Amino acid sequence: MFAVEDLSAAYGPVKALNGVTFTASRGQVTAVLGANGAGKTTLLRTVSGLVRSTRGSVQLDGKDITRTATEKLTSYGLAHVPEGRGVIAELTVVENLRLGGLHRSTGSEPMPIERIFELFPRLGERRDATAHQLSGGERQMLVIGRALMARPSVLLLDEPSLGLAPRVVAQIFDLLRGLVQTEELTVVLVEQNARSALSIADHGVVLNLGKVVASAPAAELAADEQLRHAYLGF
Amino acid sequence: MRTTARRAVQVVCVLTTASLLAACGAGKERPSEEGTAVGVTDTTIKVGAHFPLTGPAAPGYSEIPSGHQAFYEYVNDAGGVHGRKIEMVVKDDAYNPTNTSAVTNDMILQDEIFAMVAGLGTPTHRAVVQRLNDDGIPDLFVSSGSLQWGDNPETSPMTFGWQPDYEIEGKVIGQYVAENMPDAKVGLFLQDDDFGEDGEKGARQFLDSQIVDVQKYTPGGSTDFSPQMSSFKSKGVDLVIGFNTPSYTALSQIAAQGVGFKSKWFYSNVGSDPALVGGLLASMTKGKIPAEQGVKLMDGMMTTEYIPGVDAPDDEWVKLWQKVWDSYSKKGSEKLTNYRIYGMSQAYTFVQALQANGKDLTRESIVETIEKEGASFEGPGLAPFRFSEDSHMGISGVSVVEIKNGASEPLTPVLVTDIGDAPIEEDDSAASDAPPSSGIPE
Amino acid sequence: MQQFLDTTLGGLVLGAVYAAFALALCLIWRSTRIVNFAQAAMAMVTTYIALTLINADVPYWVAFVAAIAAGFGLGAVIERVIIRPVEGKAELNAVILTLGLFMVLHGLTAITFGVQHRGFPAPVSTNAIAVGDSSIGITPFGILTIVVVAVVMAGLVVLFRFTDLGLRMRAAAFNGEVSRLLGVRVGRMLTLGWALAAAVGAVAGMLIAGGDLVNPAFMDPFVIYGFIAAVLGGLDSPLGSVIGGLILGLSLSYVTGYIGEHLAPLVALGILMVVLLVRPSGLFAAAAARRV
Amino acid sequence: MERLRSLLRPVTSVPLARHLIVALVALLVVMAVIGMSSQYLQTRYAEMAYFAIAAGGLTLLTGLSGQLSLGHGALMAVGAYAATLVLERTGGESLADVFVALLVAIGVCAVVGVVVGVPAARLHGPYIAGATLTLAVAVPRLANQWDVLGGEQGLQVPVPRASELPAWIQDLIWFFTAVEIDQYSFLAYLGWLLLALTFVALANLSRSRVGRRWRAVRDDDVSAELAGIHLGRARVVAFTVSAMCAGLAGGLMAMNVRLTAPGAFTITLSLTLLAAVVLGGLGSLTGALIGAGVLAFLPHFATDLGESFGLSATQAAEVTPVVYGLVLMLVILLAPAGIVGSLRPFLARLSATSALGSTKEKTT
Repeated sequence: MFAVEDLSAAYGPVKALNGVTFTASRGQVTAVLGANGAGKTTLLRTVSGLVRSTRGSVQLDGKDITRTATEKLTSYGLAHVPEGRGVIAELTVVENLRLGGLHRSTGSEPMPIERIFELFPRLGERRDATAHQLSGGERQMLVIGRALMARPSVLLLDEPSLGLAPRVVAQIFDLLRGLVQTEELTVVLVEQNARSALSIADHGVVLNLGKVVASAPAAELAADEQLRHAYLGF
Repeated sequence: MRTTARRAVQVVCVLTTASLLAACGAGKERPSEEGTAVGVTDTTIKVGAHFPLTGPAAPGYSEIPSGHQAFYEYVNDAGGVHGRKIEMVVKDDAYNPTNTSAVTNDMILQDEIFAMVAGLGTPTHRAVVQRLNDDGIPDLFVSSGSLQWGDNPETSPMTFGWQPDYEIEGKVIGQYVAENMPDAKVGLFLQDDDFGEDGEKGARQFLDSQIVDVQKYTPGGSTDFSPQMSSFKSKGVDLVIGFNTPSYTALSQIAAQGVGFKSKWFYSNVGSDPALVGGLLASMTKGKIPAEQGVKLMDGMMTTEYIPGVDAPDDEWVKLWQKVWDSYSKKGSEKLTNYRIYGMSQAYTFVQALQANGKDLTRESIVETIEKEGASFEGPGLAPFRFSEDSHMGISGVSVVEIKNGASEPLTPVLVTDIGDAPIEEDDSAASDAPPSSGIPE
Repeated sequence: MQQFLDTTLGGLVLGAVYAAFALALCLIWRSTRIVNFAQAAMAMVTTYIALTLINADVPYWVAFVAAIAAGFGLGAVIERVIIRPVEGKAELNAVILTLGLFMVLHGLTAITFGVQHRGFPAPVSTNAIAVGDSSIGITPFGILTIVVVAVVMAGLVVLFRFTDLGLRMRAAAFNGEVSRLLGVRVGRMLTLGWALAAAVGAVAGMLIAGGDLVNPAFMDPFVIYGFIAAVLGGLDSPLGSVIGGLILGLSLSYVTGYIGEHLAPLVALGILMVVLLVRPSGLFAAAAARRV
Repeated sequence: MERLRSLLRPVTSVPLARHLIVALVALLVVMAVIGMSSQYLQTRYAEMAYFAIAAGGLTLLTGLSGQLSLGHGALMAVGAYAATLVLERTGGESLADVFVALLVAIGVCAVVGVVVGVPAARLHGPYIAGATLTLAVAVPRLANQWDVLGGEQGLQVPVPRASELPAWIQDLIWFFTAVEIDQYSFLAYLGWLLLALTFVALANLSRSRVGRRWRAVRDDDVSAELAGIHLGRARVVAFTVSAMCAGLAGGLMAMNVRLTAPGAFTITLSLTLLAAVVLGGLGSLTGALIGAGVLAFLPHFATDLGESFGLSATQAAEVTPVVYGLVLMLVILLAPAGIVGSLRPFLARLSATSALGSTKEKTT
């Protein structure tokens, strides 16, 4: 179980997060939705310690990881896939994946790279290409695959659909859905593309100006027309 | 307006602070030019000199001032010259002419020296000759053999040379080589300034047709002379004549070995001290060869000599220097070297000039004294000085020697000559001068 | 012909040293996007440490290792204490900072060890190798120089290509934030990068000093020549640095041998400007064009 | 007082007039100070003047247009050689010879400034640093290439004898300072006069449209380009102006040192100039003046200090570069705005609380 409680953060005088609370359950996809600037990315960055929290806590399976150094989070089983397809462009596909497996959650077995290539056959075909040669969709596969190499229990995904063709988005979301079941993952999916996100999510959290304005099962949110118009843009 | 005012205040503050700071550290009133000579009191004479205490020319040369200072202390303890004690200011110029200009400025304006004595180096001293002569400051016994100190007393009336100039040294070397090694293919290794130029001028009088290659170096520049030695090698040079400072003797030897260039070597007196060069060579070669073995690397090299050195411990002059050094060296552990002997020999000449000048000492009188009496000064030099109203050139001759086991063995008697096409003649007369028993010139 | 051969061999040895030095600059550039103008002074300091040991009768190779260790420590300390605050800040700051460091190290060495020229021994002969009656313009020490640089180069290739540590270091250099998210201790990797670079610089210093005179300014030409060699190779590429070093070494050796030593810096400047203006990403850069 | 101010306002509101007033006042003070100083101090003041001119040009370049130059030592060398060659040919006896020589030095450096500035405008950060550093090493070596430049031992510089100056100048100086002008004071007066003129010109330039463009380029080159500023041209002009200052400084340096030789123009000279402008605060002319003062007077104190700590003379001489290096490092680490920049808020607070603060002028 992954829980965020009363989490707040600020950039200088500007409050970016203001008392955000939600929980994400194991084996489920929790979508964090909201307009541009609502604080979605800041939420993930604060959880990872890239942005310092001013208040509140983050718990992973009952352990407080609020002030844990960013570098140590992978050993707790937390994987953060950053926005903008954070591949390391100068490294090859295999090197990116190897890097992902270097710092695993404590006590876990190394993940064979071949397992990732089974999940993403496309990556297997391009294993020796440097990452900057990959297409957008391939990069997204690579960062997810790289995160999986650390055998995480919680996967934080930041805007995986950004800039991808709808067909590719659907493909990636399908894969994600499958992974949640086979790997017993807790997924926190930050998305601006609310419609696609809700289509695979179990639960949804809507942020506006750094505050939670709604938290409900995905189907419920998708059905709330007013909410959709006000915050989700569809 | 307020900005203007503030700006003005800022600027004025900066200036005032600067001048105040400067005043407390360096503030001395300008010297009174009238009456007694600057730098001379009834009990003291203050002289100054620039030496390369650091930089590529420092090995060896930096020891010269300690020779001066030891001899002056010896003289001072015996009551000084006409009741005046000699004080010497030594400033480092790192063999960089621009620094020479700066430190000379300091010595003239801040230390207020009476005279420059033994300022070292051709390119360095050249930078301040004009200045010293313009200001009427005696510039005595320059530690360099360039012609310019003495060949034109009209433009530089205050400047005097001391050691044999490079042109006569080049002539003697040239004649020796032409007579004894007429088939040698000669390469010249020259410092790229008047030092190398004067030496080349002398050598070419006899060797013009034998010289097949000329290579130059810049002091303070690269220390790798492989390209120069490669050039000698490819041109078939089998005798190198070097007008260079001691470090460059060592570096040229290393580079020659590095490119497999084998040759006879003939270094000008300036760059040939076996003890120093041998020590440098030993420290640069494989492992830890003791300095004595480094000295062996110098065996068979030829050079010239114009004052007795440490390899002649029985010479009366060297005995005197040893006695002075043993009692007056600042650090007892340091040995007497040829460079210290050089310094003491120069100091001897300066004391001689002061003695001859008499009690009434002015900047003009010392110059006059040396012009009138300098040619008859008896000292350690193997040949007499050429000082007169028409020439301020120093010692007039050298002998050619070969280095064996760190000592020099004469190959010729003392050969005396002058610049231009003056003939080269044997003259051992000055070589038999002996020091007075007090060790202080009368 | 003989002279050409000798000059070429001399150029290769010189180039090997430039290559080692450029490699050090490249390592630092890769890890922190800083050109370390103090690299030469750092190498000079470690060489003096080795000289002090050698003069105290410590065997040459022990002193050699000590110089490398000293370089490693010096690099790490400098990164941690001095460079860390300007990482990722305006480029000008790092440039000025490393230039200041250059002057400080220079002066402190001069004060501590003195400014006089001192002979520095070579571990093997510096006499030309004889072939029959004649000899060729390379010495055992020259060959040793080339071998040592090749070993260092190979070691770095192995480290970066085939080890996890090397992978971490590269990742940290290319993208610090992503690397942190993947569990890489980026700060440590940057420190390690500087330490390794300074160790490589220390090796270069020992190779330059061998069989020569040293003084606190003896590495000064490398401030510019090392930089030019690294830029020739593209700053980012270790292999490029080595090739850049060799090209520069050969060029300067020919210039010195056939025209005159004083023109060497001018030719170097010409090479640098041509590369920067015509092929800004260096002769061998694989990555996209860089902004110069 | 208030009336006086309002009377003066038409004058002081014009930047040029304002700068001229400051310069004139400062110059009078300086003349008095120089006149009362010993010959030794006069040589220090002369040195401070040419360092300040070079530092002024450099601070303008780095502070206003954001380009770094470690090659100003080389540009000073160009100016020094140009001036020396002219003085050698004209004999350098008269005041006119001196000014011709300095004008030629400035002109030659302007040309060199363009030649260097054009490629430099395309470089940034470490690349321009490395390239200009190479320039600093390479240019002085040209002296070894052409015999006319005198090789390693350099060229002697003839300078006018004070007694050959026009009578009215001798009278004027005597009238102001009650001391006869001599060689040393002449060079100090000349240096400070030219320094005042240079700073007025630079201050004016930086307040002008040209200066605003440079700042725009420094702060954000992309926006500046979008706003229609020709980036390359702005940078080249800045570099050229800066080079002209270095040329003038080099010419003055030649006359003061009385020798122009490559050994004077070391990497250390270029780094020293950088230290001066960084210490004073990039972009600040007052800062450049302070930095130049440090350059002219610090070596003496640092060496004395070193000797009082038991260092030998040669070791003590190394204290100065250590101080310069520390200055560079500490300023970057602790006070990136330099002395003047760091004091500015303090000064502003002082003046805000002062009762005189009736008009508030915008200082940029």
